Amino acid sequence: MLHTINKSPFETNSLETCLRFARAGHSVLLFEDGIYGAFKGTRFESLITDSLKSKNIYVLVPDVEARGMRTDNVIDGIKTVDYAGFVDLTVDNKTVQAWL
Amino acid sequence: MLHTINKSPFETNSLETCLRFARAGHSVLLFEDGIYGAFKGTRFESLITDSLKSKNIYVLVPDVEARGMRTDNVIDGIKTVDYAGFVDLTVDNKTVQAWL
Amino acid sequence: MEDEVIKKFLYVNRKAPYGTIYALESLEVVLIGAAFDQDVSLAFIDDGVYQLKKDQKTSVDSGAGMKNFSKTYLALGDYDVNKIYVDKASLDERGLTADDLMELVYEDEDDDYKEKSSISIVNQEEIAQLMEQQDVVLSF
Amino acid sequence: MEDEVIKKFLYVNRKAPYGTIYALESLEVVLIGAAFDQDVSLAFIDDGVYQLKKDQKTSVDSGAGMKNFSKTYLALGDYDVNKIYVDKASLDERGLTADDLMELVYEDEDDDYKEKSSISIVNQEEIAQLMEQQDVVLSF
Amino acid sequence: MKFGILVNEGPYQHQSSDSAYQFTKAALEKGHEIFRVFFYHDGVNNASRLMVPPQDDRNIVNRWTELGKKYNLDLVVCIAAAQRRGMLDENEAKRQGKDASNIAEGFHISGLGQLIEAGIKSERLVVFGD
Amino acid sequence: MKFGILVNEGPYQHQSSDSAYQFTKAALEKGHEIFRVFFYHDGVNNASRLMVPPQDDRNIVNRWTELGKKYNLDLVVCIAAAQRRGMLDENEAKRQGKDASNIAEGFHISGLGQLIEAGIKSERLVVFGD
Repeated sequence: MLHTINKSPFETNSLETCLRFARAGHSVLLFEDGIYGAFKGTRFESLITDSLKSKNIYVLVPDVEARGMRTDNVIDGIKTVDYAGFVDLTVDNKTVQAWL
Repeated sequence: MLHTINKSPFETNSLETCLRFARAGHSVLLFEDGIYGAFKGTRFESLITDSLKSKNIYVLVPDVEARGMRTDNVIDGIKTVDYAGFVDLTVDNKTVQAWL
Repeated sequence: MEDEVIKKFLYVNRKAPYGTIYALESLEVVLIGAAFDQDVSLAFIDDGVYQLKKDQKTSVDSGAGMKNFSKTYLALGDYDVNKIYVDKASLDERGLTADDLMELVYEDEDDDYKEKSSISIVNQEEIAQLMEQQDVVLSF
Repeated sequence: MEDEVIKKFLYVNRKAPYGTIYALESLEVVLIGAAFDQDVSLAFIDDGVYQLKKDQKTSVDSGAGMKNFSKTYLALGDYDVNKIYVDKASLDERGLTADDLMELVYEDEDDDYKEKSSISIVNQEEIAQLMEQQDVVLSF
Repeated sequence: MKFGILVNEGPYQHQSSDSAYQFTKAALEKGHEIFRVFFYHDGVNNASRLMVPPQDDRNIVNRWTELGKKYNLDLVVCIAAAQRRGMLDENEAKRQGKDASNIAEGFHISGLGQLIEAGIKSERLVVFGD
Repeated sequence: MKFGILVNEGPYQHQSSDSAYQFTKAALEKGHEIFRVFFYHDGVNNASRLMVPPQDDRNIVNRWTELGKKYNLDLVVCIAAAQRRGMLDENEAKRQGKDASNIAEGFHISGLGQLIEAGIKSERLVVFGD
């Protein structure tokens, strides 16, 4: 199952709620303002690091770059994808749930 | 100074940020989905109760009633207003700041 | 026959009513969708639980001046939409209990048309399982 | 003369760029407003601090496919918009420092046109005071 | 007292559009003056005369038009925000080579300077947004 | 693989509208099939042919129209959501007694059943919203 997050975790509770319901083995894609959850040194780093133990987390590179954030500052274990990779994720997972 | 909050504190950080910057003697109006911060028994009750020691907090009754919430369950110290009362608040305060 | 495909549809509602239109327009999808004989469930999480709050009072001509659409939830049972899951943790942090919600019921045709509650208040793990079983998840 | 009224305008920016248009359209107001000779300040709080992140890379034809409008912030100094306040706590919880922000500068005509930074990184109390001094607060 | 009103969200999707209307109406009924209502961002979509809401729902554009007529309101739609989103009056449609316009009676299109002016000339500016 | 796409937000205001486009384009370029793109809520505003974005910005409606033409896409605008918000095609405009329409070439207006059908007939339904 693929969960998508397009909101900043600093602004709304979407990421936190998503991670409360996502199960081990699930995948989570951070895109749009959701990418702000993907970086080292933020208030959400430990939440993400914990989640990486049981879940796959991805971040959309074009949205990272648009915002001037650095892919080399992404938390270790998060994988980077482009739009084609986003499409692949939706193919590889039977269901896609958007946490709006 | 009047601060207005139209977002649910459960969904976004607007109320928390507002209360971080609002100073003693200021007024805060909760309306639209912001009214959900006004009730007893919620996770935000103590934040509101603390804020009431130095600030005036108001809640817009039509928005409370639309949502089926009960004015008699509003936290003690919060004052209720209608749209006319909202207008009065903007008259009584030199500046109005919307925390969108 | 293609018409006979039955998929599991889950509607995930996480937004409060009235502040935005998502609750109302989501409900319009559910009602139309009911005609398609799919396996439909609704989940109410976070501020979505407020959609089911009873005693909503507003009309076009008074109060907030918005249409009161809450009675439509009461009709869901007649459309065979009777699997409504409410996240307990979301109720708890809002100081709400089952008593604060509208009574949504349906007649169970497999049990002599007894009237039963459509609402199940469930924990995180049950909702997580529910989500995992779906074919289509519509979020509003 | 009515034309000579000078009011204190504060633009409060709390939203990240690109996810929504508020950052871009707020900046358009600031630029137009600069022609009115008012006393203008900008505050960047919460995700608003991301608006000033340097190295934003996108174009209509590549990446996210959105126009890169970040260079417009660099022009603010030329429009005499040089009081830009950034909330330190917001930077801190995002793991950002002054070095992550664009260098916004202006030429100080009262000091031999020396180039100075427009950005002040300030604490909560300073922003609270700033807000209290305003005549008009525009939030986006 | 003299008010300026800024409306940042479109009709039906966000209550901001309703709240702005209810506030404006309440202020007028209390005898205050509305210097201008300025529609910005998706707020420009409140001005569409093509809206056909369900019979049992409020008609957001008509409500503004009627309030505008009753109190002679200055309802201004931001030109830059409107162009992006496909809100045009007849002149703009002609100028842009478009075959239709959709701005309702009582609204007019103008620049962002009108918002700044509302901030300067009004004693209070109240913002309704998301 | 066969995809359904749901677009819940309008042009320019929210990136959802852009993300939906970029995703759809990427899926098509990888050889996948798009069963339908369904525009709901403010998403219906993506279909306005009256948009005049700044020269240096993307043209959201044209981008959809061109992608639609190239891949013969079924771009469906929800009728109920569209009526509320003032999005009409010529037939609807006539039926509602309105003097103009604003839906662009390549889009067509239909009911919510088309969204459910997209859920049934597609192997994946991907939602872009706020």
